[in-house]
Amino acid sequence: MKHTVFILFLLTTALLFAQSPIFTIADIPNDDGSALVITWDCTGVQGEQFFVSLQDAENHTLDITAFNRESSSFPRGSLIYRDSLTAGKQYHFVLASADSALVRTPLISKTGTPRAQWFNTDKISLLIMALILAISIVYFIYSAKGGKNLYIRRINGLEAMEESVGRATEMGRPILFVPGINDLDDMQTIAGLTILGQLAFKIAEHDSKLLVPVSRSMVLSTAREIVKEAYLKAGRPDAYDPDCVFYLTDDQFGYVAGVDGIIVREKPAANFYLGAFYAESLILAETGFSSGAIQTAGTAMPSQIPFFVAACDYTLIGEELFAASAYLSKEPHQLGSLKGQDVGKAVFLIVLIVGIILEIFGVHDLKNFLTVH
Amino acid sequence: MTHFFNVFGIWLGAAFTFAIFSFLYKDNPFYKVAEQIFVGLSAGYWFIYTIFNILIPNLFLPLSTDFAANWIKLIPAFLGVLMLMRLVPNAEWMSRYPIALLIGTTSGLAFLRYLKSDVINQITATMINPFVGNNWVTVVGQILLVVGTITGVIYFYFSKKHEGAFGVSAKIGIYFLMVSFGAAFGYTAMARVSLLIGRLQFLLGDWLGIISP
Amino acid sequence: MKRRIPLTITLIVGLIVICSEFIPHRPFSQISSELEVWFMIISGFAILLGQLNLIKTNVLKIQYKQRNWPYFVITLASFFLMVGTGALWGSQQNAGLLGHGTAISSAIGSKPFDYLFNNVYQNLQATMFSLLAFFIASAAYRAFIARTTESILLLAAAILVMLGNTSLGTLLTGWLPDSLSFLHLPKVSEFIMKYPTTAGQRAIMIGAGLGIIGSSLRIILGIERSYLGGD
Amino acid sequence: MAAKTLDRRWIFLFLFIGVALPLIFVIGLPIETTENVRAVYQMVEDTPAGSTVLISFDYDPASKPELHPMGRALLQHCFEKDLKVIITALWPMGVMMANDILDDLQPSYPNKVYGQDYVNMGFKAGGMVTIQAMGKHFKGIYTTDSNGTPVENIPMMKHIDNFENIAFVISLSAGAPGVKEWVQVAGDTYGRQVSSGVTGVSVSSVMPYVNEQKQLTGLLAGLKGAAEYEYLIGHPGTATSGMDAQSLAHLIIIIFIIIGNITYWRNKKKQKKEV
Repeated sequence: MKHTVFILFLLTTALLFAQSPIFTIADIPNDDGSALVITWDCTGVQGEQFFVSLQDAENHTLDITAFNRESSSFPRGSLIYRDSLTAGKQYHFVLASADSALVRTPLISKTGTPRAQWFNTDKISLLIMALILAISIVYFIYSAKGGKNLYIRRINGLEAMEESVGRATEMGRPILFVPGINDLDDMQTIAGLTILGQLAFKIAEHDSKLLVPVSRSMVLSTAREIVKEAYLKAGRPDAYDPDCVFYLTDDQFGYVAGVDGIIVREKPAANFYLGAFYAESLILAETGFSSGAIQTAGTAMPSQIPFFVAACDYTLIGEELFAASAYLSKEPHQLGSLKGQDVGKAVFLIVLIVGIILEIFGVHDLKNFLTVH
Repeated sequence: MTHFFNVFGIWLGAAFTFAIFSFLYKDNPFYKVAEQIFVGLSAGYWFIYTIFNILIPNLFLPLSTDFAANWIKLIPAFLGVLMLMRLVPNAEWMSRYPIALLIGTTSGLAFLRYLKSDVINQITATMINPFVGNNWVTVVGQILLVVGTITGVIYFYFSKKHEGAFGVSAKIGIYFLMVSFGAAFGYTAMARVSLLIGRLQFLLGDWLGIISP
Repeated sequence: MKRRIPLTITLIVGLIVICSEFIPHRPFSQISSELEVWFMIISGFAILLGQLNLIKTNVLKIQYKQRNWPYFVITLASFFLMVGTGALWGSQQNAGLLGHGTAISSAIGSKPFDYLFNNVYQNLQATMFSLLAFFIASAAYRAFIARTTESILLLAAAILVMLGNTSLGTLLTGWLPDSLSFLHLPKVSEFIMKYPTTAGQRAIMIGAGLGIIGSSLRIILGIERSYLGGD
Repeated sequence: MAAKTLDRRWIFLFLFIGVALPLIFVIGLPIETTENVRAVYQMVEDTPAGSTVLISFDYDPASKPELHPMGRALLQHCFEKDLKVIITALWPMGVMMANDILDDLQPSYPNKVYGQDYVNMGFKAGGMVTIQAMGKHFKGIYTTDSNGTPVENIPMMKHIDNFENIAFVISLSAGAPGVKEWVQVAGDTYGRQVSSGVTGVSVSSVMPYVNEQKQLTGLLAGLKGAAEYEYLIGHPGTATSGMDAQSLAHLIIIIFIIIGNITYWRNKKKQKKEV
């Protein structure tokens, strides 16, 4: 008798638990409201197979997932559902079990509404860092424009620019400028072209010949305009030859083959490689060396700097490429921006050192806060 | 027939391989011909590639199959045509609109992408406790990593004279840069020699059949 | 007018892209992905512009019988050969104006465009690339001279890594006992790559990253406008 | 300068011979594995059988000597561990590279069925943008495989919606777009485990991603990485045989560096004496 009561008790509790699986629908935070996360826990629930389905207003159901006792998502599991959901609309979901004959019994139903958020809170550290940088750069640009004098340290290789131009003029040989092989949408190309403007100005003054082979059409037209403007500024618009800037091909090595040909045939006295470079860096620099040119290179591509360092006379390393045009032009907006970047660097260094000290003491909050996904 | 063209293709490849290698001795007509063929073929390749892989699937197909849903793609198409205005002497300025759009998009992307991956993530990756490690080699390495990163960044400081303690840090920074350049150079030697190995495997294997590829 | 509108476009587009990083809500999420497709289409046209420029400059060179002009005839001929085969019979799974050219491709084993690509273009490209093996050797010979502390560090790191990356390192130091295993050349090379090199690369990445961030910010705000050229 | 007196064409000649000879007469020098390669190997080993993984072929024939043996070894390893492989390419020629390896491996793995155990989804332009789109809705960007078969008809693609259904991503990368884009989007944005095989040249710029944050899980670096992986899975291939030539070429370069230094210092002494 005692036994029967106990067994009955067990059965009822099992049934009670069996009838209450856990089923939740939640919005995914920090998204555009196109997804919901569905989680379930069917521990102790009876049934051969389980279905999660979406139910519309006419009670039609659409199965989203099915699992059984062999599935990895049994008894607990979750999935992100994102098939053309509309933000703000309410959706009904049903968790059902099925017996061996696949007759379904709805266990529980829930509703969920995907919502779009106006701010992605995961990215707050990114926003803070972006603001610090943007504000310091803009602040120093305006203070430089307002007449504040900003110091900039010497950058090796830039003094030699004037000398190279002079040497080319004396020897009666041209000057080669290669703006890299990336398009205008790479900031390095733009930095290279800004320097080209200042170089072309000096060349126009000295009346030497400039050669600019390019591998992108947008770079072609921009380089042409920049060189033209430099000749105009130098008061030598008549000496400007639009064909000194010319297109070879978009192809990396096709372009290199072409530039190599120019180097060995025209024998430029000075070569400038300023922009974004890949594997071609060394082919250009070595061919240029064998033709006896003074070579100045600059790129922010970490993988190519070593080859320029090894094969060229002067190399602008990484950020120096961006600093170079500020150094040469002394234009307030460029100097100001450089100063702003330096402030950013100082802030980041302090944050880094604080972070390392915190890590040493086992506090991981700063690191976790800054980690952006 | 197919066999003939197979063999012919390999001979063509070998001939052009030698034409380019001849440049190592000195510039010569064989290299010049190979160079011009290379420039011409590659420009042609990118022309066909652009049409088949960029313009047809992204522009012409969407417009021709479902115009109502994709009419907005007429705007980039129009901007693309403005781009070609570069070729017309007095209408060159029109290409500034598409260029502005391209530059605006990449500037926005670059601003965030570099801040995230090349600045913040590199900083958090350096936030380590250098004194924790399995052995002393790791600890020494981690100290070098932290010191090298900090002094290296100091080297790139432009608005202050490199003198005093600051100058010493910048000097240590440039030492780290030099080690990294040397190591990268040494590593790349391996990559470049691999390319030569690949070429010789073609010449010795596919062409001469001395080694089995 | 010729500059203000482009500058405004850059500003608006740049801000939208930045905002869409932080604002997942519509319309930002949609606008930025649409912009990415536009980007692809416009850059497609830019590539075509490059080819048209190539034809133009080469035709001019031939017309004015510039030095070496017969070589430029070869350039144009190979350009039109590649474009012609690609346009007529297509490439890989893309059909050309004359369809897939099954007859001609069964004769030569592949489509004429792909045949040229595989046998000529690819070999030229790979050989051009392999010239680097020779140049890296001569650059190393010339540049790696122990003159200053900097050049000694450069030289030492390069040689240690070169030794460690091949079987040579294993041969030279493989016999060392386990207690000295940190002196195994492959381990030394891994150590150099993992710590000091990573430090140097990180410093460059952080610096260059800031340079790029500064430039893009100036461009978005219309302060840097050299890319638009003159007036 | 003294170092310049030697005609560099001698270096070229020695190097050429030094690479060619060991290819013809194989020496068989030993190979030692490194931590980063073992990390990639372990990642594949630890992935449960039946999981779906993604390998992206982001290179073209120019980088074939280094990345091809990696692709081959990784596919062999995945097949042996019964992983389902989705192949993609951010470079147009990547599709061909993958097919080349698959055709080669087919006879050794006759029970692997296309569409069930592996699939080649082909090339998509756009780099980072494409990966971003994959993370949102995989089938939205890949409507067909590289043969034009609609994705609905490919059995192994049924349950693939986004990166959540993929165990790890490996990019065989020769530059941009490549490993950097995968790390930034699939790794940093979608939190997927990303690993990579890269050419020797990009090692130093990719290495910072192998960090505490595990932006990259291990790294196969250049031909040596490929040879080590071939060794770990026990299938020696072209990377292993190339390593002999590699070693000899390095030795030649080092000898020339030593010659360069000796001549430099000797001339310097001479100059001092003359002064």
